[in-house]
Amino acid sequence: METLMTILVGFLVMIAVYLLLSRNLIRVILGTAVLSHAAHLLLMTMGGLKKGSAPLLGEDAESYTDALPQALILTAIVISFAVTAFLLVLAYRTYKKTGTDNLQELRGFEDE
Amino acid sequence: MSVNEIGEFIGAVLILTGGIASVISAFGLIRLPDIYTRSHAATKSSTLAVLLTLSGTFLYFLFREQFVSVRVLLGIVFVFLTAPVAGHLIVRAAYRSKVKLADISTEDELYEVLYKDESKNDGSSEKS
Amino acid sequence: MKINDVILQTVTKIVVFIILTFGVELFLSGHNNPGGGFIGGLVLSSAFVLLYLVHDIETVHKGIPFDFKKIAALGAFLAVGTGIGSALFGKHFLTQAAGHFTLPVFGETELSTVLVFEAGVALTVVGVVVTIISTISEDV
Amino acid sequence: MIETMMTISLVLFSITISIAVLRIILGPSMPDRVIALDMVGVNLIAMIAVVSIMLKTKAFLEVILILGILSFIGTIAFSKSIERGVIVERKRDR
Amino acid sequence: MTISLSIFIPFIAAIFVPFLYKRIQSRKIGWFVLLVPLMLFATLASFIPSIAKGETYSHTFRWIESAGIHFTTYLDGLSLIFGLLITGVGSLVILYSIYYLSERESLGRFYVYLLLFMGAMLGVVLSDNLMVLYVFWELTSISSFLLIAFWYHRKKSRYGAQKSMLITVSGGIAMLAGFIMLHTMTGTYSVREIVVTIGQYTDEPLFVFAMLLVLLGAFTKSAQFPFHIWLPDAMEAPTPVSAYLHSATMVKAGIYLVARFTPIFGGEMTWFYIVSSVGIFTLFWGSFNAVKQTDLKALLAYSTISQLGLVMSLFGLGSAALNEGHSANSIIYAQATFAALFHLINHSTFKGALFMVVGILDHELGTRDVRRLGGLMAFMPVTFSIALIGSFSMAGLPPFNGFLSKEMFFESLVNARNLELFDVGTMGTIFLIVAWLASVFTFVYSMIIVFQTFFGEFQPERIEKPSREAPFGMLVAPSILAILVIGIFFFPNSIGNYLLRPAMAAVYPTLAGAEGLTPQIVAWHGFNSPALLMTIGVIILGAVLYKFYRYWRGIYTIAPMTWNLDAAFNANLILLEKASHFFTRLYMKGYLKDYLVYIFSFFIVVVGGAILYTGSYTFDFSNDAPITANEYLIVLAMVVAGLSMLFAKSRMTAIILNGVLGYSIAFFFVVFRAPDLALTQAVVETVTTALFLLCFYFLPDWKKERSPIRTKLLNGLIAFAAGTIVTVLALTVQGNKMFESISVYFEDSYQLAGGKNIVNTILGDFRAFDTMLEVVVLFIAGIGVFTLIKLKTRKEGQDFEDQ
Amino acid sequence: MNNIIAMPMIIPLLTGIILVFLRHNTKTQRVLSILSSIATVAVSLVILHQIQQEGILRLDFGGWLPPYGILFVADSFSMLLVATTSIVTGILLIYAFSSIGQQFEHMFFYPFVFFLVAGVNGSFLTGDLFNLFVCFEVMLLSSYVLITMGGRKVQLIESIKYVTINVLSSWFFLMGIAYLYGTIGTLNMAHLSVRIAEVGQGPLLTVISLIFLIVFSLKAGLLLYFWLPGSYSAPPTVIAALFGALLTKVGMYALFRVFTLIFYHEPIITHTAIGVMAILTMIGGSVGALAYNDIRKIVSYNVVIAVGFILAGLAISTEVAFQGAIYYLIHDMIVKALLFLLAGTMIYLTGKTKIEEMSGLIRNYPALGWLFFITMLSLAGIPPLSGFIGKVFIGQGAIESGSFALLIVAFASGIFVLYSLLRIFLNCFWGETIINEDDDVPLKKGMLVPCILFAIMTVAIGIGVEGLAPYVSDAARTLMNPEIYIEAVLQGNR
Repeated sequence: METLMTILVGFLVMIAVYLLLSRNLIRVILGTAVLSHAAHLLLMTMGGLKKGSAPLLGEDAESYTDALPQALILTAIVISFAVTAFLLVLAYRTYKKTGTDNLQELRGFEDE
Repeated sequence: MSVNEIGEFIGAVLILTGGIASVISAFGLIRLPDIYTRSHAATKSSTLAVLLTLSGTFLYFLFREQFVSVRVLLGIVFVFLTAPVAGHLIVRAAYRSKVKLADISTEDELYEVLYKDESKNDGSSEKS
Repeated sequence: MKINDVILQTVTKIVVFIILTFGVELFLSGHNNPGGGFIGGLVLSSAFVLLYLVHDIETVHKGIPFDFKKIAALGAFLAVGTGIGSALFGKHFLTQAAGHFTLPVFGETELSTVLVFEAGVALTVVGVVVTIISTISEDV
Repeated sequence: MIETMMTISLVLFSITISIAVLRIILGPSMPDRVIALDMVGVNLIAMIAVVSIMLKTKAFLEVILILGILSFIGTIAFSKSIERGVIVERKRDR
Repeated sequence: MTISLSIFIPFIAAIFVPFLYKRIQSRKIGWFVLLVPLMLFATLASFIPSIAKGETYSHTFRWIESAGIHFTTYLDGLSLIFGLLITGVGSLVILYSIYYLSERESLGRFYVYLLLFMGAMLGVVLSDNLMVLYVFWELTSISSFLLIAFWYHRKKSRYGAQKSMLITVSGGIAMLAGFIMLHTMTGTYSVREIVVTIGQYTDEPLFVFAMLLVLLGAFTKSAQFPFHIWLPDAMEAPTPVSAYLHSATMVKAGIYLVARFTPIFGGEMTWFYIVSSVGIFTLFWGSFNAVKQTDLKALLAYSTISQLGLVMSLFGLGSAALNEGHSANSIIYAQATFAALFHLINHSTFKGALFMVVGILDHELGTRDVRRLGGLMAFMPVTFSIALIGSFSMAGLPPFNGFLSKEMFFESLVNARNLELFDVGTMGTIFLIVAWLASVFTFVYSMIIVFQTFFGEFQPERIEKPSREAPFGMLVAPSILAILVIGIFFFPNSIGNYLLRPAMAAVYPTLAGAEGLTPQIVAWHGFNSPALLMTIGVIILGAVLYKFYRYWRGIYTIAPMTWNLDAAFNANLILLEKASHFFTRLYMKGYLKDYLVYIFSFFIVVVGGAILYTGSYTFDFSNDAPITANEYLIVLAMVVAGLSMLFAKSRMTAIILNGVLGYSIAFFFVVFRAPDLALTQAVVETVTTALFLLCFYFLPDWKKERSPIRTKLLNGLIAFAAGTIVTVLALTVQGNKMFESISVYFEDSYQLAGGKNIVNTILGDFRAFDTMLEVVVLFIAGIGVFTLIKLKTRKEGQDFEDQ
Repeated sequence: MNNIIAMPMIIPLLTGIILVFLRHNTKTQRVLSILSSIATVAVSLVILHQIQQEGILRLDFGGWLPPYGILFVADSFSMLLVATTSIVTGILLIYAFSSIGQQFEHMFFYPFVFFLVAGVNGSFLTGDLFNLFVCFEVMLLSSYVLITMGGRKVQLIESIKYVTINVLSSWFFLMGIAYLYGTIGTLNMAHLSVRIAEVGQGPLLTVISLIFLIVFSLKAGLLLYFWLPGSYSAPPTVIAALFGALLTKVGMYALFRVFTLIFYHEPIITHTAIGVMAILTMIGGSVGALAYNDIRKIVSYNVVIAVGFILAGLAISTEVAFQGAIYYLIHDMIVKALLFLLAGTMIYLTGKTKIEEMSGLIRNYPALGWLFFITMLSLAGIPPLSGFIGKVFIGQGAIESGSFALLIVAFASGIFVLYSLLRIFLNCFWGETIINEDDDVPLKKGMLVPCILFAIMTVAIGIGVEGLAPYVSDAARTLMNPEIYIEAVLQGNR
C-alpha cells in the first residue's frame, strides 16, 4: 500500500508541477491545490498505513494507527485552505486590475 | 445461524445488491445518449444503490453490535431528500444552458414554453 | 428571467437544520469521537454556504445580522485567551483544565477548557469562511 | 462469506467511480460532468459504509453524512454556476 | 592619556563647529578652528624632548574586549613625526583657508570635515591597535570623500570623490583582511606585540598574503601606481584641502603604514621588491606625466604621486637592512629609510607651499592653466619667491631641503646596487637609471612651474581677473613653509636628531641604538660622491629637456602614453554596470514560470544529484500493507483524473477533476483509519470548490496553452523528474525507518488529557499551540481577503505614491 | 515554567486580534500598538537577561514534556533576534503613523503587522519543527496580505509571484517534515538532533537535509532569491522596510538552527553547498545592485548581498564566524529597515524612483542626506558603525578555516554595496538641486524621527559592541555546541 501511495504522491507532484509551470493563473492555483494534496498524502504515508485501527480509544483494538501525522495533516489542510483562498482572491483581483490572467503578460517591475 | 447472523447476512446482501445497482447505473451513465437520459441513470439508480448500501450498513451494525446508528439513518434521510433536488437542479441548469438533446429525441415541449418569445435574447445564462 | 427556486428553498430549510444540528453535534463530540472544533466549524460554515447559495447575501445577512469578521476575531481571541488564562493561573501556557460537574439537566458532565478552545476554533472557522464568501460575492 | 461480498461490492463501487471519472473526462457538456461528480460522491458514500463494516468500526459513519451533505452542496453550486455564472448573488431577482 | 584625548579633540570640536557657525556666520569661525591644531601641535611638540631620549608613551581604553580590539594609543618617534606634520600643516592650511574661502561657502561644513579628517589622521598614526587604526583609516577616506566633493554640485567633484572613495575604501578592505590574517597568526591586534612575535610566523602561508593585502591598502592610499588615478581627480577639492590631504598628510598614511609594518614584513624579499619597484615606477610615471599637464594643480598632483613613489621606494630599499642582521651593512641600508623620513618632511614643506601658491594664482587670477599664465613675477613678487623656493627644492637644488634628501636618495640607490642579499644585481641598476630619469623629469616640471608662470610674456587677455599680489593673510602660511624649506637646509640635523632618530628607532626596533643609524646630514659630500654627479647630470639634461620641450612633446601622443589607466577605470565601471544589467536581465526575467523552473531545476539537481551521489535509493517493500483491488481502481481513477486535468479544455472540468482527486483522497483517509481527516478533507474540498466557482465568475475561461512543443516537453521533463525524486525519496524513507514514532505516547491520551479521540486530543491539548496558530492563520486569511477586496487606493497609475 | 518566553509572540498576537475590533478607531489603534511594542521589547530584553543568569529557558505548552508537546526555547541567539525584531517593528510603527494613511489603518494594517511580528518571533522561539512550519505560515500569510495592501497593479503582479513561490517552499517544507518524520519519528528539534546523532547522519538524512536547505534558502533568499527584488520593491515603504528587515532573517535563522542543531554531521556536503550558494548569492546580489537605476531595486539587491554575507558565516561554521553572523544579523535588521525607510522617503518626497531623476536633495533635506550617508557606510561595513564587527568576525572565521573564496567574495561584496549606494547618494543627494522651494514636499517629523532612531542604533551598536558581546558569544557558543541546547530542552529525558 505504501508503495502504491508513494507512486501516487509522485504522480500528483508531477501533475502539480506541470500545472505550476503553465501560463494561466488558474492552472497555477490548481497546481498548488494538487501539490497540497500530494503533501498530505505523503505525510500520511510516512506515518505508516493501515497499521492499526482508527485512533479512537473508545473502540476496542490492539493497536492504533499513528495519530500524530493525522493531527499534522489536519493543521496542514486548514493552512493550505487559507492560502488557496487568498491566492484565488489575489488572482481575481489581479485579473481585474490588469485585464489578463496570462502570467507571461504579468512581468511587473522588470518592464523598465 | 442466529438471528444476528441472518441480519448481518441480509445487510451484506443489500450492500451487494447496491453495488450491482451502482454498476448498472454506471453503465447507464456511459451508454445513454444525452444528459437528460443520463441523469436518470445517475440520480435514480445511483441513489437506489446508495440507499441499499446504507440500509445494509444500518442493518449490519444493528444486528452485529445492537447499535442504532442515528448518523446512518440521518444519512439515508438526507440522501433521500437531496438526491432528487440535486438531479432536478442540474438538469434544469443543463437545459437552461442549452445543452442539446440527443438526436433521437422526438419532442422538446419545454422549448416552446421557455424560449418562445425570446428567440433572440437568451437571458442571463452563460455557458461555461 | 426569473428562476424559480421554490423546491430548492423548501428542501434547504430542512437540510440546513440537519446540517446545523450535525455540526453542533460534531463539535461537542470532538473529544471522544471524530469531530471537534475544526470540523464542527467547517460543517456549520458549510450550512452558511448552502444558505448563501440558495438565497442571496442580503437575505441571509438580514436573517443573521452578525459581522463575521468580528466573530472570527472573537474566536481567535478565545483560542489565544485560553492559553493566557492558564498562564494567569500559574500553569504552563495553554494548559487545559478539565473537571466533572453535575448539571441539572445533563447530569454528570465533563467540562473542560478545551471546550472553550475548540469553541474559539469553531467560531473562527465559521467567521472566516463566511467572511471570505460574502466578501467575494459582494464585490460584483 | 460476508467478507467476500463486501469485497465484491467495493470493487463494484470502484468500477462505478472509474466509469464516472471517464464520463467527467468525456463530457461532453458541463452538466454531464457535474452529474458524474455527484455520482462519484454518492458511490464514495457507499464505499465508506462498506469499509467501515469491513473495519468493524463506527468511526466513519460521520463521514457518510458529511459526504452526503457536501455532494449536495457541490451539485447546487455547480448547477448554479452553469445556470447563472454567479453562484452567490448579492440580491436575488433584480 | 593626553595622546588618547588629543585624537578626540578634533572630533569634539567638530561637533561644536556647526553650533558656533550658526552664531557667527562668517570666516571668523576659522580662527576658532585654528586653535585646535595649534593646541595639538603644541602638545605634541612638548613630547619631542622625551621622545628624542627614546621614550614612548602608550595608553589603553578598553573597547571591544571580546574581539581584542582596544583603543590603544602609542606615541613613538614615527608617530610623532606624522603627528607634528598633521597638526602643523593643518594649522597652516586652516590659516590659509580663512582667507582662501569666501564667506559664501558653507564654511561650517568645511571645517567640520577638516576637523574630522584631522582627528582621523591623528588616530591612524597614533593607534597601536590594528582595528582601531583601520577605523581611523576609513574615516580619513570618508572625510577626504566629503572634502573632495565639497562643491558637490559640480559633476567633476562628485566624480573625483567617488573615485577616491572607491579606490581607497577597496584598498582599506583588503588591508582589513590582511590585519585579520595577522591576528589569526599572532592572536593579537597590537602592532607592538606583533612586531615582537612575528618572527615565529614568517613561514606560515598566511604571512605573504597578509603582507600583500596590507600593501594593497598602503598603495591605494598613497596613490601608488596603478592606484594613483584617483589623486589627480581629487584635485577638484578646494586648494587648501589638496594641500593638506592630498599632498601633506592623507596620502602619507600609506607611507606611514609601510614604515610601521617594516619591522613586521621588512625582512621578506617580496616586501623589498614590491615596495621598492612600485615606488620607483610610481616615481617615474608620476614625474613623466606631470610634465605634460597644463593645469598647475594637476601638475602638482602628478608631482605628488611621483614624490610619494620616491618615499615609498626608499622605504623599500631601507627594508633590506632588516635582512642583513646587525651588520655594518644593515646600517648602510637603513640610511634609505632615514632619507625617506627626511624627504617626507621636506616634501610636506615644499609641496604645501607650492599648492598654496597655485591656490593663490587660482584665487587671484581665476585660472590655473600654465598656457594662460606668464610674466607674473612683476605683479606677484612674494608669490613668485615662494614658488621659486618650493620648485627648486622639489627639483633637488641647493640651498633648499629637497637637495639634501634627493642626494640621500641617490646615495641609497647606489648602495642598493651593491646589495648582495636578494641577488639584486641588474635590478639595482635598473632602479638607478629609472630613478635618475624620473629626477630629470622632476626637474623639468619644477622649471615649468617657475618659468612658465612667472617669466615670459604676460597675457592679461587670457586671465579672468586683474593680476595683483595676494592679500597678506594668504601669504603667511606659504611663507612660513618657504622659510622652513630654507631653514631645514641649513639646520638639517636638528630635525635629524630630535625627530628622525626616534623615528628610525621605531622602524628598526632591532637596530635601535646602533651606531650610525642616524647619520649627520651634510650638504657637501665632495666631488667624488656619485650623488652629486647624478644631481649635476639631472640639471644638465633637465635644462636641455625643458628648453626643447616642444620638440619632444610628441612623445606623449604615441601609443603607450595614451593608454590611460583613468579611462580604463571609467570604462570598467561603465562596463560593469552594463554587464551587470545585461546579466541580471538574463535571469531576472520577471516571469513566474522562469522562477519556478529555476527552483525546480535546483531541486532536481541538488536533491536528485545527492540521491545519486550518496546512493540513497535502497528500497524495502516488506513492510507494505496489503492492497485491495478496489484501491487499485481508485488510484487508477485518480491517475486518469489527474492526467486529464492537464488537458482539460475548460476550467470547470479541471475543478471537477480536482474535486474527484479531493474526494478520493478523503476516501483514502477513511481507508487509512483517519476519520477526522476524511471529514476535514471533504468539507475543505467542497468549500474550496465553491470558492473556485465564485471566483470563476470574475475570471475568463482559460485558453489553450499555446506554448511551443519544446517548452511543453521541458515542462514535462521537469515535472516528471520532480515527481520521480519525491517518489524515490519516499520509498527510501519507507525502507529506512530508523526509530519508532513518538506517537505511542499519545495513546494514553485518555489518562493524560481526558480525551478518547487521539487526534483531537493532540490538536486540542498536546499540540494545542499549533492549533491556536492555525486558527490565527485562518483568521489572517479571512480578514486578508476582506482587505484585499475592499481596500482600493484612490490614486492609480502613480506607482510611487505611498498614500 | 517560563510563561514569559511565550510573550514575545503572544503579545503581538493578542494585540493584533484586539485591534481588529478597534478597526475604525485610529487613535486607539496607534496607542495600543505602541504600548504593545514597548511591552514586547521590554519582555524580550528581560528574557535575554534572564538567559544569561539561568541558561537556556524553555516553555512546554500545556505542560507536556518534550518531545511530545510543543515548546518554546529561548537561547541567546533567538532572543537577540526577537529583541531586535521587536525594537525594529516598534520604530517602524512610528514611521507608519505618519506615512501609511488612514485608509490603510482602517483596513487592519496594524493587526497584520502584529501578526507578522508574532509569526517572526514564534519562528525564532519555537523548538518544534512542525510548529516552525506553522509559525512560518502565520508570518507568510500576513506578509501576503501586507504585500498586496493597497492593491496597486505592480503590487498585485509581484505578489502573485511572491505568494506562489512561498506556497511552493511551504510545500517543500511539509515534504521535508514528512520525510524526516518517516525516518526519525519525531518532530522536536532537540530530539531529532539526539536521534540523528545516535544513528549517524546517513546519506538519506543528508538528502533530506538538502530539502530543508532548499526550503529555508527560498525563504532566506539564499541563491533562490529571484522573487525577492520584485516583491520587496512593490509595497508601501513601511511594509517594504518590515520585509527587508525581518522576513529573510527568519529563513536565515532557520538555516542556522537546522544546520547547527540537527544536520551538522556532514558539513562536507551541506555546509559546502551553503558556502557555494552564499558565494553565488553575494555575486548575484552585487551584480544586481549595480544593474538598475531604480532605487527600490538597488536597495532590494542589497538585501540579497547581506543574505549571502550572513550565511557565509554558517558555511564557515566556527564559533567566531557564528559570532560575526549574529552581529551582522542584528546589524542588518536595523540598517536594512533604515535603508528601506530612507529609500521610501526619498521616493515620497520626489515622486520619482530612478536615481537619474533626482538630484541635489541634500540642499532641501540635509538630515535625510546624512542619514543616508551613515546608512551607506554602515552597510559597507565601515567602522565604527554596526556592520564592522560582524565583518571582522566573519573574516576572521573565514581565514581561520581557510575559506578564502568566501573571504574574498564577502569582502568584495562590501565594495559593491558601497558603490551601489554611493551611486544613489551622489546622484540623488548631491548635484544641482532641481526641486525649487515651491515644489518642496515637507519632510514630516514622524518620518524623520524613526530614521534618526535607527541611525543612532547603528552608531551605538558600532561603538558599544562590547555591551552585546556576552550575549552574542553565548549565542555562538550554543550554536557551536548543540549539546547545550539539547540538554536544556530534554534535560536527560531522552
